[in-house]
Amino acid sequence: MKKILNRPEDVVEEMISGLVDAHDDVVYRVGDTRVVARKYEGKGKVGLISGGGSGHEPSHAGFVGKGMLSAAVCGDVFTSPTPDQVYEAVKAADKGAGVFMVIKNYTGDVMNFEMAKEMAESMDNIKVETVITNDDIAVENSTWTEGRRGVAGTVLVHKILGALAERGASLEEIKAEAEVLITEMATLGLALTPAIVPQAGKPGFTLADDEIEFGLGIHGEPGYRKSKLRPSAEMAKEFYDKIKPALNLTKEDKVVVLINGMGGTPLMEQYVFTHDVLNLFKHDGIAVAKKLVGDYMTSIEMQGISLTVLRLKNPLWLELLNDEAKTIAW
Amino acid sequence: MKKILNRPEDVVEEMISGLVDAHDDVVYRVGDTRVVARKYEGKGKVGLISGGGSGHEPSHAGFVGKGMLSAAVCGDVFTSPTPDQVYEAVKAADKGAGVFMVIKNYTGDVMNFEMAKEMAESMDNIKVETVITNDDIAVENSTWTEGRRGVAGTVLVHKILGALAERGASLEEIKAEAEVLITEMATLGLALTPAIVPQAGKPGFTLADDEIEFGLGIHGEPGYRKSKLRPSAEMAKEFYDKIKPALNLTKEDKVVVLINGMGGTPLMEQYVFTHDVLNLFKHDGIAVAKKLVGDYMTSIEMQGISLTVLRLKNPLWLELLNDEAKTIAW
Amino acid sequence: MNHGGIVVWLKAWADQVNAEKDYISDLDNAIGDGDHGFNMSKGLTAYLDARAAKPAETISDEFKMLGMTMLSKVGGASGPLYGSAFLSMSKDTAGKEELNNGDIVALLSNALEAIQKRGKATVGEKTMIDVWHPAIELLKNNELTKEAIDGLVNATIPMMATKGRAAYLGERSIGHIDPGSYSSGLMLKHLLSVL
Amino acid sequence: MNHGGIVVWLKAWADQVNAEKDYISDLDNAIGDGDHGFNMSKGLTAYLDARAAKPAETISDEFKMLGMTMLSKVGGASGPLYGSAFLSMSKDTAGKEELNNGDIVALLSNALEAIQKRGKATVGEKTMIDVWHPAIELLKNNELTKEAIDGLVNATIPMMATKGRAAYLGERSIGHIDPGSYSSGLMLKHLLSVL
Ligand SMILES: Nc1ncnc2c1ncn2[C@@H]1O[C@H](COP(=O)(O)OP(=O)(O)O)[C@@H](O)[C@H]1O
Ligand SMILES: Nc1ncnc2c1ncn2[C@@H]1O[C@H](COP(=O)(O)OP(=O)(O)O)[C@@H](O)[C@H]1O
Ligand SMILES: [Mg+2]
Ligand SMILES: [Mg+2]
Ligand SMILES: [Mg+2]
Ligand SMILES: [Mg+2]
Repeated sequence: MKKILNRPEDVVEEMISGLVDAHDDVVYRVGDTRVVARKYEGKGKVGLISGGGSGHEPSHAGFVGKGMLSAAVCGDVFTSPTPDQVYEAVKAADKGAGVFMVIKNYTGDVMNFEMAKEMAESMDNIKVETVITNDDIAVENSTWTEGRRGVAGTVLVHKILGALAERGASLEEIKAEAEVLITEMATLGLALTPAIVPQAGKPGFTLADDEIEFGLGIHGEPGYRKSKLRPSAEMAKEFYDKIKPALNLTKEDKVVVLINGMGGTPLMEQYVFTHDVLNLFKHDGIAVAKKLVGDYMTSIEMQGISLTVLRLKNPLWLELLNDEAKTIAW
Repeated sequence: MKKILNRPEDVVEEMISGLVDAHDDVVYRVGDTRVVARKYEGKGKVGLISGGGSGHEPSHAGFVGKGMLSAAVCGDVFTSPTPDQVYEAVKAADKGAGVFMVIKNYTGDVMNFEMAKEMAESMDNIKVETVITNDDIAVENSTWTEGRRGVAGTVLVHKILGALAERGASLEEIKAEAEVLITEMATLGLALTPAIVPQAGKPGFTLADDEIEFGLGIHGEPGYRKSKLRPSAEMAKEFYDKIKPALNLTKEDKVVVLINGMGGTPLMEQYVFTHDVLNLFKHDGIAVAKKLVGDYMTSIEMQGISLTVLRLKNPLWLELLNDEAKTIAW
Repeated sequence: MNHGGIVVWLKAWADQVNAEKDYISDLDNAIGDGDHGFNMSKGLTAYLDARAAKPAETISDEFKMLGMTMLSKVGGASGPLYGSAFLSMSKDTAGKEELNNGDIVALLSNALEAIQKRGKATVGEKTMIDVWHPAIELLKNNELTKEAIDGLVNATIPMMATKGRAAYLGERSIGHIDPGSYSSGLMLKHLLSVL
Repeated sequence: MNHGGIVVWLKAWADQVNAEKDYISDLDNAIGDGDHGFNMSKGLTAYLDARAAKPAETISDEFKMLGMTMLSKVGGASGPLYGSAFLSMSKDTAGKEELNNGDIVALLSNALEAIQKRGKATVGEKTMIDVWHPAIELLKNNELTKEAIDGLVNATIPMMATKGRAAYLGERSIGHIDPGSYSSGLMLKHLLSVL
């Protein structure tokens, strides 16, 4: 393991310190918790919180700020945060209109966030609603009762719901919008190299020098297929051909495309892939109303990329995506 | 070589396409050149251009836009662009008040940009001024007559001079500010892993599993010392202890700190390093007025990091850094 | 069994998880994210530290200390599951100084219910429940042995996961021990030792 | 030498650079950024393509085509340097159909001056100038041989670079052939073949 760090067990603590100190105009740390909250108060507005294991930077703390998340909870690397930490985030985020939780669909995240919800409701009378994102279509299968994983599309959910909250929507309105939103997006990712959890010190899986994994999750969970490395255009086509039917995309649709680097992927490769992806939409005459390229939801130093498509069922979503946000990384 | 790309010889073309298509609200491509220019016109204002070899993304095209660069020229990977391309950028950037070139101190860049300057001056009567950035103190030595290399600090020069141009400064005013600015900054970088130029297909140098290179340039040029991998705090201290005397920093100074990932460095590690760097300033009581963390001037997929310090000799620089910019990556 | 017995049980379990944490994480590597050993070790070490700093006075407090520690230090899936289990045991033992075998069976049954309420998994989904559920049945009939527990843990090998992170592997989850079942197996074996 | 001889010279040089592009890049890897072979090959291949598409009519046009191609296709340090050199040769040969040895010496001297004007390096800084300069002196005295050229190229090995990218290595630049000197050596050897 070759990393810039001190003791592996301190990595999350030190990372939070570095982030909060570097961006003290936007965020602060709640007491001695692992909760990063925004300085902008948003009085009377619904608070939006998210979080999960660390290692997905800039998610989630990088998206805390006016117009996006009110607070983010940073678990240990790739380990969902504990209920007491999430509970602290709920309390920090509540400005009188309740708190909305964006949870990625992982057993641990769901359980820990739900326990925190129960705590906040019973102990503090804070109204809490949730949405569970599940945009990763790699593992969809009706017999797998966990459903799909929540991955990069979650960032779009943060932005859209964050802007909605900032515009003054109620908890119920946000909940209603969220439930539609998550059905209109699909993501697929691939990895060229694994991620190394600092405390583990070795990669969670291995890939041969010419091998990639299609459909990989953001914690190194296996995907749907190993394959030889193929040209960018072919990999883009493989994803496009799965996402298009999954969202029933037609010429009438407008979409948002998010091309997401997994942490170790140079922008050079991300833009080559972007070029290939946009060509496919152009070819089919599907309008891409907004494109985002960069590291949004990473897997530490993994080299890989994911493609998220959001069908703009509601034109308001595009407006909300374009609303101003004052965060570290949006 | 494991990369997301099609034919290695097409990588720059496709990358530019991807970038321009993804961000067509901010930039456009000048004809069939490799010049990325901003859509914002800035009529009557000095045009600021920069560029160099590709592989440093988001530099330089990512910093094109209102309040920063007017245009960027993308050479082949790690190869400075040709004079005719730079000349196209000058023409695109000239809006009546002349063009200012920010050149990183490499023989090739200096020669090609200067030839373009001569072309624009003689053929189009465009007034052109230049500054040659040389912030990398790793290779300073009076007998090495090339002087120092221009590295990540160049991005601060882009931002400060871009904001100055946007505020309406003349070519001469920008030149005068630029010449002071470049003397007030210092950068040191280190690498854990090498970069791979797509067309070369193999790394330009190798490092053992536990080895790092201190003082490395942004093209994989060797630095001042190989060493065993050390804790982040010690590496931060090594850089700090060289930069502080180089800039004669004292308690009276205010500085800007730029912590720059080299392309393959996860944000997790960048923030751990940030934590260590900021502790050193805190310890010495030197005020850090602004901190930037992220991938600004990369070396393709290199894992590594650099530290740039700008001494705020002129308080205006901080204002200019904080002026609004509408670019892809600032 | 009195408070002292409970402490012996839980400490022995903690020690063994600490000793085997790499192995347990490797089990999780095969079908999950490779952290189950570290997660459990972090929680159980924190429990040992907490009780070293200030020992619990009663059986109920002992379980509460462990449950709260698992809940607040572990995270992931196993934190809230084990946390809920031991908090349930704490509730069940309020005021008790001595537990007989019937008490233990009831205790475990309620803890299992708490796990299922939280995790919504049932038997056959390749989770810790596949050890807890049949083990409790065997214990009821006085048939629970260490070999039987090993058998239950190994019986998760041919299962396909439909709950937890391993479910994302689908058929690729077949052929591996479920790590949570393994850590639960260790717990039950050390319980047997003190019964 | 007439236009035909010039073409034989330049094409032979281009072919050999193409054949040795990996080796030349490896030389640059040791003390630069590993692209000199690719850079030169890219420029010279573009020149071959350009002249295949539309041959130049005169010696001066031949040099101009090569010079402009190097300038507009190569980039880096070598592009403007070789570009300036051949554009200087184009200027010097305007209207000429035949070059004698004295012409060639004058031509090369002026080209060297153009390189120095652009790159501001002098003898002893471990650049292509360390081949160009002494080679021209030898040619003046009719003493230039292929062995002599190899000698000049190898003489860059013990030098410490103070210009170009290799200068950033300081003392670590000692012990390696300068890649630009090597490509210039190839050019001069093929010139010798047609003289
Ligand atoms: N829904 C569930 N019900 C019961 N046990 C579960 C459930 N989901 C996961 N588990 C157990 O948790 C174990 C994994 O725990 P751990 O690795 O610590 O958490 P994570 O999966 O969040 O990394 C699995 O081996 C399984 O036995
Ligand atoms: N200032 C200079 N004057 C003369 N030749 C130079 C100068 N700088 C570099 N060179 C030559 O250019 C060669 C490197 O060319 P190349 O690798 O193509 O460019 P770059 O260094 O930009 O990658 C060196 O080996 C050296 O011979
Ligand atoms: Mg986990
Ligand atoms: Mg080069
Ligand atoms: Mg796990
Ligand atoms: Mg070179």
